[in-house]
Amino acid sequence: MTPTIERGPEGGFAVGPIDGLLNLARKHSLWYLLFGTACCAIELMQTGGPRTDTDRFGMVFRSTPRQADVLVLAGTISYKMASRIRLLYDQMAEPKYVIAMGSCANTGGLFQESYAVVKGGDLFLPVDVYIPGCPPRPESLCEGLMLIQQKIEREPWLKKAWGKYKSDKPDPMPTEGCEPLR
Amino acid sequence: MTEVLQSTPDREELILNMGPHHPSTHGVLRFIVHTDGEIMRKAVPDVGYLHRGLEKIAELQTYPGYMPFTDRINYLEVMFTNMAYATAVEKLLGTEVPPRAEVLRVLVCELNRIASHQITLGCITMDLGAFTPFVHLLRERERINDLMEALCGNRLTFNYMRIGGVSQDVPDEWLKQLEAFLDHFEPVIDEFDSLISYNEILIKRMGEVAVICAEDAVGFGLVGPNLRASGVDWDVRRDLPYGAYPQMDFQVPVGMGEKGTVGDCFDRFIIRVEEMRQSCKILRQCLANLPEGDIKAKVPKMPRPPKGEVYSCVEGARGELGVYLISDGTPKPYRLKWRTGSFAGLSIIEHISRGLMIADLVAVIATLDVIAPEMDR
Amino acid sequence: METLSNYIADYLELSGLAREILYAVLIVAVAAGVFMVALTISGLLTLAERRVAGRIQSRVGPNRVGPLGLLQWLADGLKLIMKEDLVPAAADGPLFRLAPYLVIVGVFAAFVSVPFGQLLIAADLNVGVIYLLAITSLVTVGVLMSGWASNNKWSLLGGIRAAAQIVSYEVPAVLAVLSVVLLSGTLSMQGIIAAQGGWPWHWYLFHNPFTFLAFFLYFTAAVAEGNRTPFDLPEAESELVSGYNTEYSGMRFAGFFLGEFANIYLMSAIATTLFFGGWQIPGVTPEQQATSWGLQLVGLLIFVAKASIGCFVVIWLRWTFPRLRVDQLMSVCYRYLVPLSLLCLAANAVYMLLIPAGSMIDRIIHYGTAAFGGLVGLIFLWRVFHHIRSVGDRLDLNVLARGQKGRFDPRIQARRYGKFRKKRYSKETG
Amino acid sequence: MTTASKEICKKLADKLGVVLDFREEAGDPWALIPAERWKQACLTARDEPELSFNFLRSLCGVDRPDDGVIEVVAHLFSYQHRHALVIHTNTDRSASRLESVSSVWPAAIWHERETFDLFGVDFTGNPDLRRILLPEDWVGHPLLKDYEEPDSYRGIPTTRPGYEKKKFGPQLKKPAPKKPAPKVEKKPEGGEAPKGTAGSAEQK
Repeated sequence: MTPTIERGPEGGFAVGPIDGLLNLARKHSLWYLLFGTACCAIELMQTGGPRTDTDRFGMVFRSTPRQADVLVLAGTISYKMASRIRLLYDQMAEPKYVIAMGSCANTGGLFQESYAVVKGGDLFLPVDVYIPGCPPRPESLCEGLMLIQQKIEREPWLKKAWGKYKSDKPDPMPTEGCEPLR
Repeated sequence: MTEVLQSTPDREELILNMGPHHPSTHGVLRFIVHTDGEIMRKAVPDVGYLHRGLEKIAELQTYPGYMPFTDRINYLEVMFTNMAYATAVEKLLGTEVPPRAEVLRVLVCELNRIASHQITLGCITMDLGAFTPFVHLLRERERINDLMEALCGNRLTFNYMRIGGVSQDVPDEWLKQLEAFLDHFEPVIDEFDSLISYNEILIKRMGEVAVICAEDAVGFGLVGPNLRASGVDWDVRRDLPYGAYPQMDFQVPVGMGEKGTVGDCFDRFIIRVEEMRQSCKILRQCLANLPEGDIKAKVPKMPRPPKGEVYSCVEGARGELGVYLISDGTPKPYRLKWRTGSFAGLSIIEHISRGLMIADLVAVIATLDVIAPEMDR
Repeated sequence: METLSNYIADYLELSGLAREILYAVLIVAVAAGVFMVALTISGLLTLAERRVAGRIQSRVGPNRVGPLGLLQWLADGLKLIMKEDLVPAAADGPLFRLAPYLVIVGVFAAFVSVPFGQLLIAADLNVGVIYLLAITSLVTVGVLMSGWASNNKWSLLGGIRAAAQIVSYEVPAVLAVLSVVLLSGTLSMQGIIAAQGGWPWHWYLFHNPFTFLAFFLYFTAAVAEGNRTPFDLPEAESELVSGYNTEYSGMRFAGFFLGEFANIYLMSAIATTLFFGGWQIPGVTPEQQATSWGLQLVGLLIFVAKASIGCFVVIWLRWTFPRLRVDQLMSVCYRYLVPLSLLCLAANAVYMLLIPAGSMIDRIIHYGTAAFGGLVGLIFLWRVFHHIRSVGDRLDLNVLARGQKGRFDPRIQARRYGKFRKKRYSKETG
Repeated sequence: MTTASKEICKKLADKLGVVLDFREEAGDPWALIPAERWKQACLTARDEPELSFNFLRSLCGVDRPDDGVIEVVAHLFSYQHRHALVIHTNTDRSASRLESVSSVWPAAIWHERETFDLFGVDFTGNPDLRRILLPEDWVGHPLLKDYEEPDSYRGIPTTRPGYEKKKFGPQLKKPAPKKPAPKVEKKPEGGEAPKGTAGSAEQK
């Protein structure tokens, strides 16, 4: 595995190789948050389980958002839960990524007619990767995580870090997020 | 920091917010824990973080059209929710289910029960700090997932049953695979026992902890393994037989207070281990006498049950799983209500939590086997 | 160190000031060296933990970064450095920032007097044992501080649990160590090793039944001090989210993480020194070893191997046992470990008083204990291999779908694990 | 089943001293209890040795806008006698109020809370009557047939952009008597963690 050397407008000669090395490290250490809301949570567990062992790629779960890099929106999100998820996201340290796992987190899925379900995680979070399926197989989730890895590989990290931390996705709730919780 | 201490009305009481994102709350479930140091004054559950309005959705769907939604009532015991709903509609319609379909239903239900208990037992051990048994059970669960996937094309939300029968017939090859799985899995239960069930620390953590007496269990409407752990010998499969269960021969494990008092956490734990064995037994019987014939009764495409109401229950992995269905003669249900084990199971926590420690609360939640979608629907 | 400095200074014919500067530079260099060694060891241990856990759980574990995943810890470290440096708004800033350093300093400074080899020790202090016990207590302060400063109730609970636990378990650990100190008559780590021999029956572990017991007391207490399962209450994942380090992210979290793993190695190293004869090579006297570079290297390898086995056992325990409850934890300490360790200390003193060293009775007890310990070890190993054989290698590779059987035989397994089922069924019928 | 239910009903009616409206349609038969005798009927059903319904299977509401009532339905079961009973009662739709049976079966506390949450039935005497499934600041009771979904909740749109919004509820046959806007009572000790418990990770 050789570091990807990018000579893009952001990278340039000096930062390119270092960026490549740093990104190589970052992409192999994606820690995801141990958090699932519904059906997909079971598949999330199975993904960490023996057959689709995500630990091979250096992906382990952490139980606190402070130490997690990836937030996997696993399952249906109700309005009551949405503000909490937003809070979890805000508590994560940059750089952070969001995977919408399953139809419910993508668009609300089966629950279009429901009065209590958020119609898609991207209505309140900047989502990086969408995984279809109801629920997606562990292999799909693995692929989703690998897409995040590919995304990390392409990031001009040093330049961005010197500036400020910001996801390249527009944040649907750019202000303080949801209303403060009681 | 002082702010935290001052925030509590009673200066000797610490109010902890546990969840909805907490590693031991299994999905989205929240407790407001009033503690005095490590010892709890009370724990007040706060549910609804996965409320999806499935009962309202039922009023907008036709009878067969609601079947996929029943999968999401409880993603760990999909077959049971399917079956509860299907039997409710069949009762209203007065449909006779063919015998092969009945046995197939029992077969997939018991397989699903094993899968569900695997997650439960794994979560119990994980919450008590032992991570490995959980992963071992996940590994075994993958095999059931394989079988289910071969049968109905999905690993988790099977949508296998139909009103009047089941959707797919099983090939012989699948039955052989199931037998191979049973040969494999029955020793694994023993292995699980020797690995963790009788581990001294686990017994110390669960024996004599959070004892629920039979009276409380009945009063709070606990069902299934939780009720049986309290010493009430009641199983819907045996006592209000439905489907093909009258033909089956199985034992109903009841809490014996093996390592403490009847109704403690250990009883709730070990009963589930026993139930997996009994499920294997039922599965073998299903394999031995699977009748030939149709798998689906003749049911109109758009059934219009007569005006009336019905309550139908099955014994799910978390106990009595009931559907209360009101029909007004149209193709859509007028009202549908799910009666689930977790909802009742959780309501007892506030009652029994006083005097437990925070670590015990984790054991209680895990052994009561509450699961968010079933409570919130 | 001073001799080395003097030697170089004499060789270069340096003046007074230059000597002092050289000495300071050497000290910094050695400190940096010790730090790097400790860092590498703890990094590799994180990897080892994940690999071992993977195998225990029929998984593979990290294997993508570098050969066999050997560079995984570097990737994790680099990533953690690059994470945003978060300090919660409500946290007590200075304390919050300071806490991880105390943990790191407390653990890593202890590596100064770990005798990796006969000559390979940064500082052979004449109070080595006391120094080790004292400096590692900084960890308690760090952990408690982190729990307090995070302004999070879970962290606070974790910090308080940690403080109570570490302080309590310090008592049996110290008493168990004192038994050895009593026997060897020195507090220096090298001195304790030199008082033992290369062969197992020369180790303090098998010196008499009470040291044998003392080792287990020390090891249990050390596992508890290192916050490892079954005593990992301060960071009990399912109870306290992540315990005292809940609010920590990025590099500060890495500090706690590395500190924890360095602590594992440290306690294994101390156990090796005190009970397992350290770097002593069987059949080679320390005088012979001092003359040869090759033997020094062998000694180093022996020490590292012994300590690694200890680390493996700790990791093994972690992935096997459930966790104790707080009150049970305390009762284990004060009801059993403390009285037993006091007994050990007293019995060792009486032993030294009554039985003259080198006498026939002394030797009989030596060899008897060694034989007994060896037997226990063999039975244990036999049981372990028995279980491994009966379960087989069960990496889940979708065996069922391929229509193959796994390598294990269900019949053998049923025979071996059937006793629980039999017990239960007999109870039901009877 | 039917005859058994009828006999049980008769026994219950005898004890209560009222004539119960017993209905048999397709499926399970049920008995209609006058709302003012609701708690008494439940107590009798539990305590009478011949009935001894010790298990409250479920308690739920059914909205009947055409009749202007919200029905409350309880499913009872007895482990001793292995018999079941379904009892209904009607409450006025515009001001639905019913005596709580939480002192009869503790399980009823949560079932009543759920019915209050989804239907707005006010159970007097329930020790902990507040919303259970929906957030505290939710407006309306969604399982009522005339519930209408708002356009957004806390800044999150309730329809996905580009999708057509689906209206709720089956068409009402005739305009139902409008239920007054519910007033969610804020309990001072709502069990909510007070402010300033800030920490992290939802562990706040």
